[in-house]
Amino acid sequence: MQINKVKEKMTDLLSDVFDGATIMVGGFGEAGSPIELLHGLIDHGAKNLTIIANNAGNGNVGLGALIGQKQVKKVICSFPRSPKGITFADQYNKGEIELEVVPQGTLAERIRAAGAGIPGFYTATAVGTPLAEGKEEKIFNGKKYILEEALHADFALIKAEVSDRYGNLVYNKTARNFNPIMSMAAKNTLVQAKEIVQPNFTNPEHVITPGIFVQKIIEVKEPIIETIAIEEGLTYP
Amino acid sequence: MQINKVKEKMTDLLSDVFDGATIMVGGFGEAGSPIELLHGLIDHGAKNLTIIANNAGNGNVGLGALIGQKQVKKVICSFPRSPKGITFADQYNKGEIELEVVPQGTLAERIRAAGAGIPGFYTATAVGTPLAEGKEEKIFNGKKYILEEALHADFALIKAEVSDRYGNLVYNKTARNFNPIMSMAAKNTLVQAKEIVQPNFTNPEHVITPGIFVQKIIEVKEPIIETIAIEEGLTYP
Amino acid sequence: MININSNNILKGWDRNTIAEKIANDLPHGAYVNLGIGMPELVSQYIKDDREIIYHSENGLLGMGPSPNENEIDYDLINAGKKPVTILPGGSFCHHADSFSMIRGGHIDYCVLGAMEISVKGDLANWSTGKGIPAVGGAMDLVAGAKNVFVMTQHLTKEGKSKLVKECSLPLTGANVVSRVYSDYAVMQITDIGFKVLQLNTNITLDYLKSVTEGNVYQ
Amino acid sequence: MININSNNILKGWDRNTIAEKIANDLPHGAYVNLGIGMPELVSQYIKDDREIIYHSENGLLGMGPSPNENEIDYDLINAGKKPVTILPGGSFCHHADSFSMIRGGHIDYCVLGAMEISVKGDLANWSTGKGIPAVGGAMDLVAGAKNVFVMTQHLTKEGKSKLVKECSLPLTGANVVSRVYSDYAVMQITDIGFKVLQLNTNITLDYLKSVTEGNVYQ
Repeated sequence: MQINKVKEKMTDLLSDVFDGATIMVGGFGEAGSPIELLHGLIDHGAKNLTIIANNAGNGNVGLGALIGQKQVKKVICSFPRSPKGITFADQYNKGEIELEVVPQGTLAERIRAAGAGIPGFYTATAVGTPLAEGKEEKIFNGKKYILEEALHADFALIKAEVSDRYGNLVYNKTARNFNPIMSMAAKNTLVQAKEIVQPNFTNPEHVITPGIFVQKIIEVKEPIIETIAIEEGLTYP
Repeated sequence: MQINKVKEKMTDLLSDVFDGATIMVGGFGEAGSPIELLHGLIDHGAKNLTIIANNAGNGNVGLGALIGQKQVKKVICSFPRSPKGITFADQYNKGEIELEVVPQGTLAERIRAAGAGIPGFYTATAVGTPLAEGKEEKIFNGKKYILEEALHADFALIKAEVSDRYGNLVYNKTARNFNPIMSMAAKNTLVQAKEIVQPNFTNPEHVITPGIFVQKIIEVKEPIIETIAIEEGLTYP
Repeated sequence: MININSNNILKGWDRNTIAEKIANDLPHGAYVNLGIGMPELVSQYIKDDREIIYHSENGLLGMGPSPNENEIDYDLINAGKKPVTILPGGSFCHHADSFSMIRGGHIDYCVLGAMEISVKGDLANWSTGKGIPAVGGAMDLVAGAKNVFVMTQHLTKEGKSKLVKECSLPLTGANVVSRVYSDYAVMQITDIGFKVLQLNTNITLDYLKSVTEGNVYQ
Repeated sequence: MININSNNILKGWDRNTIAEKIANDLPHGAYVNLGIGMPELVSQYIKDDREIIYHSENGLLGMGPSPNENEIDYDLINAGKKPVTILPGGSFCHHADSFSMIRGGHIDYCVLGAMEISVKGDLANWSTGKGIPAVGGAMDLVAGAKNVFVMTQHLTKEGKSKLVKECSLPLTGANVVSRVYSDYAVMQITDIGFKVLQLNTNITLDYLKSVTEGNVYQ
């Protein structure tokens, strides 16, 4: 029997998602953002989600649309402002959605730490700023650092360029961003890939996310391009 | 003017090395071990070195030979035993060389932490064992972890397959091992590459060590293969 | 301390049989790290009804069998520094990433040898307390892998039991072992002792108890 | 608080001149992160006697200029989420690796805008205290880069000095700024105040002192 993590149906890919789940969403801006998986999550209908991502959505597609459907109770991110980030801003201004702002590098490292089995680490980032309030401090070589804890998730939604049936992933250019570390940090990593290839075609030197970090994969040959979708006024559902 | 980190002479590559320096040596066993740079270091003659590596040399080539020349006062590693690791064993048994044994994953993570600006992190590895003695403990979610600190170095000696003039590196198979993280952790990363190519030939998706972590490079077209060298009785100098 | 007269040591399963038992307990799709030495035998007994992915801590996922003499690549070695191969779907990574797989709980099973295993699941397998200390990746594996299987002879050649109340040798990890596969029995470590899952037909429970410190139960 | 009547605000260097001054102070071979907005101008003034490598914190090293309209790739963007290009010798990496370059002190210079800079080198540039809080990578950059250069107007349009004794806005970092490039002067932050390295010829030291809180000296 052969390992095969590829699913044909979006409903199979997302079948384990539950209300109240913590979900990491890959991407930085539109690059590497798993729009089709997010739309699948709208169809799925899970509620009270905590989203960990760099941003909080743009327009009414992808994460912006998921928030628009009121499925999200909290966003943990570094930069929740986008030119057309209307759905988050709306709910935030009405006090309907929680926000935890984390410096981008600390966000990345907290995610990586979860994947690497590191429960906490020290960083100089944010020392002396409001984002360090309430955090444990420690001096190393005469310099002050704060303790940051690992950020785990139940699910990670990942967009890749190519996958094989093991879930070995490569990304396209800066669409790599948070995807590899989120793949490590979630209990269940769910991937949309533009192309699924035979394992013989994955060069072992070029794999960015090894299959060990991936649970399920679906092929999405022509994913939506956010900029164009927003220009064209696309909304989901 | 163009950035060009390539040196023609080994003496130029190693010119900054000083007595008492802390030097990381890439490689796991013979794979990725920078034998020619280590031989250059023997010619250079720096003394009282602290070596950070996975092993402590095998036979009388590379790190084994450097130790044989009594240039090393201390080794920080995970596994200082090798089938023909005579030079270290000799000096260790006579009390002439210091040893700090670190679990291999903790060693890797301490090196990566230095490169990533993380002064300390917590790990469950070694909790309850003699290697945790004297280390600070902390409980996260009811489980005990110990604090491990970053391991920095003055120099890293790295073996790569291919480099360009910026120091963008790729490695061959399991010769990757400690090389990428040591490149990050040292103030001066000195590289031997089998081939130096034009930057146009480095695929930006496939670079493993970006040039930002590399200071000097030398081409060593046909590096010594340790197993064969030891079989043939090679010793250096 | 239990010390059996070596004339009274009963014969149990041979190492291939133990390896086969472990192989049958590794589920389809598992990511597995096999320790150097005896545990390496396990891969030979994986049945066709499952695919197992082998991890070698020196940055190799999808490790294959040893190469032919003429296919040796000294840059493609395993954690024991022996030449190996890589299978389709395999990948290379650096040491920090490789140990992230271990420490982060992504390795489903590791199989290791032992010098001593305590009834609490403590393991000693890295140091006799003599010679040059060398730990390698053993402490990371036992702390990080989801399931730690120990493959061992129940008694040393001198008749000393390896299954003890308290380890006398330096620990590799405390409370880390899930299951022990010895030549006499397969035993799960539980809060109340060694629970016998399978007993060698040559061995009675009374004999097993006589060669095992701590609570043994079925 | 210094608040100049806007009729009395003197004209200083334009933003291109400030950008050129910064460009001239970046040495050959430097790894540089340019903040979104005004700092992006700096790359246009790098002379041929040096090669500078640009880092964008979303995993791009060796960033090149904007693409032509027909060459836009929405998967190749900068930290400001605008399409860019990659130069030969560039590389991609994931976010944890990219911020390792920053936090680990591998970025030689970062150039950022400011709302307030204190005489101690504190910087406030991420929050007015109003609206949706959004920090991005600013705190990581100021904490990690070897040299933090601030590029700013000396006075706000309303005539309020941005160079203050104590920042009133939420800090981005404490004691992090190396040097301030304003339209009036180039100033190094030292233990005893703003040390003037270069003064705009339209500006007297007395005027500079009148529009700057904290010790200003030459």
